[in-house]
Amino acid sequence: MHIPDGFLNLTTTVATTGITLGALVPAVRKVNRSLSPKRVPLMGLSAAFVFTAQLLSFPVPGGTSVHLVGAVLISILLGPYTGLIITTTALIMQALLFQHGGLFSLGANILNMGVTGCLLGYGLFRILPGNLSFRAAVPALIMTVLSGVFCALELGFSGTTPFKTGLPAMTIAATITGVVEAIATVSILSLLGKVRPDLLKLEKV
Amino acid sequence: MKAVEVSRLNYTYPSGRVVLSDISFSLEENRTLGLIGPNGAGKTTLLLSLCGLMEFTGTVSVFGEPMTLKNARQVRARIGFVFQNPDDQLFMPTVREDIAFGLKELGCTAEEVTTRVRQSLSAVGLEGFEDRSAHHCSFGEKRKITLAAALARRSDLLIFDEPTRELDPGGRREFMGMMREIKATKIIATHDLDLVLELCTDVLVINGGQIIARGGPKDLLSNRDLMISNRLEVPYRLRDT
Amino acid sequence: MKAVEVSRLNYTYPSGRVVLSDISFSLEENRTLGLIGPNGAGKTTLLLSLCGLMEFTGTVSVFGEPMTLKNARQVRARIGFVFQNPDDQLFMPTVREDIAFGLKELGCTAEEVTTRVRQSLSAVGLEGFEDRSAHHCSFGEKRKITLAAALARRSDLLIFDEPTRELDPGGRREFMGMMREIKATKIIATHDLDLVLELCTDVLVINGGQIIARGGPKDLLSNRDLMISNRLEVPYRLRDT
Amino acid sequence: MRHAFIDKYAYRDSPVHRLNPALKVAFTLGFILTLLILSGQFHDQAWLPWLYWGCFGFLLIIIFLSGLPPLALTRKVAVILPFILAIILLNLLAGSAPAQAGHLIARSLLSILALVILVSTTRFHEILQVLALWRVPRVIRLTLSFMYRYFFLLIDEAEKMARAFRVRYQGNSNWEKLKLMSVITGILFIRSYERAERVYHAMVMRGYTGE
Repeated sequence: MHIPDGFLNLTTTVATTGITLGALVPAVRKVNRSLSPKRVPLMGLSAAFVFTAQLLSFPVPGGTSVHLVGAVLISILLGPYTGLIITTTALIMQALLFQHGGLFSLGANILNMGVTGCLLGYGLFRILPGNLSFRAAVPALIMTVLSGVFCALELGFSGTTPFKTGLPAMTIAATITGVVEAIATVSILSLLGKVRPDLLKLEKV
Repeated sequence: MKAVEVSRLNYTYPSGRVVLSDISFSLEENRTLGLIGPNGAGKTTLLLSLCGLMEFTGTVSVFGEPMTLKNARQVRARIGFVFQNPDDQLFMPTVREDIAFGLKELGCTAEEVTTRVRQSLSAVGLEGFEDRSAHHCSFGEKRKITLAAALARRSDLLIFDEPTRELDPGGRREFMGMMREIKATKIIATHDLDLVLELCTDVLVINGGQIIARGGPKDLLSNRDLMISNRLEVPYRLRDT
Repeated sequence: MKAVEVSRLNYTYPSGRVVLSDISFSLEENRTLGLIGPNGAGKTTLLLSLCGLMEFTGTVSVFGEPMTLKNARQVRARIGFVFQNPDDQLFMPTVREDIAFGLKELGCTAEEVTTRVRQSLSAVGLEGFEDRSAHHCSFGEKRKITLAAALARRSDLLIFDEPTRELDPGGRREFMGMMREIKATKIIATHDLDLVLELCTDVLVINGGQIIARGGPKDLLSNRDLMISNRLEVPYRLRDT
Repeated sequence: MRHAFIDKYAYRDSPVHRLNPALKVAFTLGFILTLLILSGQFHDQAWLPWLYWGCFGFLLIIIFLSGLPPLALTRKVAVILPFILAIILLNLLAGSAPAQAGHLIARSLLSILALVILVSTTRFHEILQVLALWRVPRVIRLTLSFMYRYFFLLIDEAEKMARAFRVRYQGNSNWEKLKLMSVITGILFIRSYERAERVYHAMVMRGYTGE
């Protein structure tokens, strides 16, 4: 979920923004250092892709629908630091064009969806054994659940929601989303493997 | 019975721009209607509305069945749609899956699906393409696969949106031959006025979301003023030089 | 001086598929060359190779300058390219930035950039479009903006890939008029054989990556066997009926 | 084209639209930050509600000056209502009456209204210029710029594929639909990649070297 402005208190805002900047600054450096000319339009189009994917409704078997985050997917395709920058820009665009999330809550939202999915998620992807599907599904599920937990903690510390109900409610909601995220991530990667296997071997930064 | 009956159809974009206003027409069974007009006239929106894919106001009936939110699915079961860009409708990993897509829901058994896939591929001259991936086919092949997919549904109404657009002249000629062979009611939106002249029995000129003229292809396409004022032109073979 | 000179040009996909094989031709300054042939013949690859965008073998010279890895940039500075899909080349947030992109590198001052943007927009009839965003423009407008962008570079060689593809007949006619006005050497890859007849001074038929025929438009396009065997057709106005 | 309405208000003209974009962005940031600090520090002060009403009145004046349609703005602000409802519900469930619910609602509604006014009176490329002025890294600005230019097209592409699938799929299985949405998303990535290659060619033709 995208936290809007006004839901977090000053302390939480400062703390989450600090952590996010701490991850974002080295990511920008790493990407800049290996930025080939060809990579610039690719990053832009991939960001447009992630943003569009976040706007599509994915049905939940049994009813209702959810939206993807795509952070784990794009990190597996293009690398964790590129993934983090793409997720960051997608979240900025969400806030500006659709008011999903706010300006001062960007730090928290990037932390919840980007830093978890791209950095932690990609790290998990790298160390997991097994085939591509398994290694993609597990981080996609866990990181989405984690983003719900982070969100509940941030709102809890801000005094906006009580831990007692907020934490379980958001964890359950995030688990449902996470299952869909995992299924979608695996299906997308397997489609790419069948149709354009070369796209699974792009340079990862 | 009328194949298509449209009455007072209106559609407005979420932005407030009026795309179709007060469209009424009908089409007899087994006729071929050419839909012509400039870019942005509303042709594609009209085609999509006929399938209940746009939230229009007014009434649309297909083979006597009024299109409502509730029965849109049943009505669509009788329609085959060949979209402008083959890539928009061929997204499965193999050609077989692309053509078989949705057939089970039409009530086909697994066996019948296989038969229909084979038959429709052979009807478009692509025998043995089942296991290929459409992503790796040439443009002309993709175009034919979309036709095969529509044929496999044995639809009574076939809708084509710019079917000959990116084809080379030879491929276009071939595809027009295949379209001519199909026994069904057809609606074709196109800028290809020669195609209209060769395949259509009826023509509708639309511009700015309104019907400007309706008539036989020769009458309308040879009307220089009508063509020019709607950003069209008289095909060479109708010009007296 | 020759505007373009190509000798023994070969290009093979990384997959091993041969796309262009042993292409040699030359084009005098201020001529207009039509490049025709079936889908997949290698037209687009040939155009990209002329600009050094493909890793070909053989030699390509543009205005006497051989295209090498080292001087590709200088050579490209004299070429304007109008791509098949306008959205691919209008990548900046506003029309002004799109047209101005790369002009500074050609040695234009900020003032001259502004003047060129204004002039080239007015040359295509789109005065005052500077601050629009391409996603607010119609297809026909985008097509004209890509032409304005090429004009602003004052290129000596203009390359068009399927320039009239998605235009309606009126927009096509208008765009052809604009293309005719431009004083430069032009190369046009297209399926639109009427356009070739009207605009081109020379024609190259390619198929399967090879040059099949070269000559004047009337001679080649009226040659029925040549046309049919290359998936093309004789335009109506050249047929004796 | 169909989705171009998303940012259409920014392309209107008014005194507010003509204001320096850097000023507008800075003001919006300052406005939201001030609310955040004041409503946290002084939530037990009696004058705070008056401050909220004052801010609201001020924003109303800006809306009036900018000529933006109030209904459309309300619709955009309403995006936040489900979140507020969820928060209240979670508090009620926990048995803790939302002590500061009033502050939360006022603060978040005013913040989102300020943001909506900013993006409805400032064009995206102006915001990018502000980001450049404030030395936001180039790679982020470039990515934003391409994203803004191309996501309208990508939504259209996704919508076209979704339509083609609805025409042919008469079934009702959410599982099938989920699989198909995934396939559509995968194809969307392939297309984005292929477009990136073509865009790169177009950039190179105009002298782009990566500098």
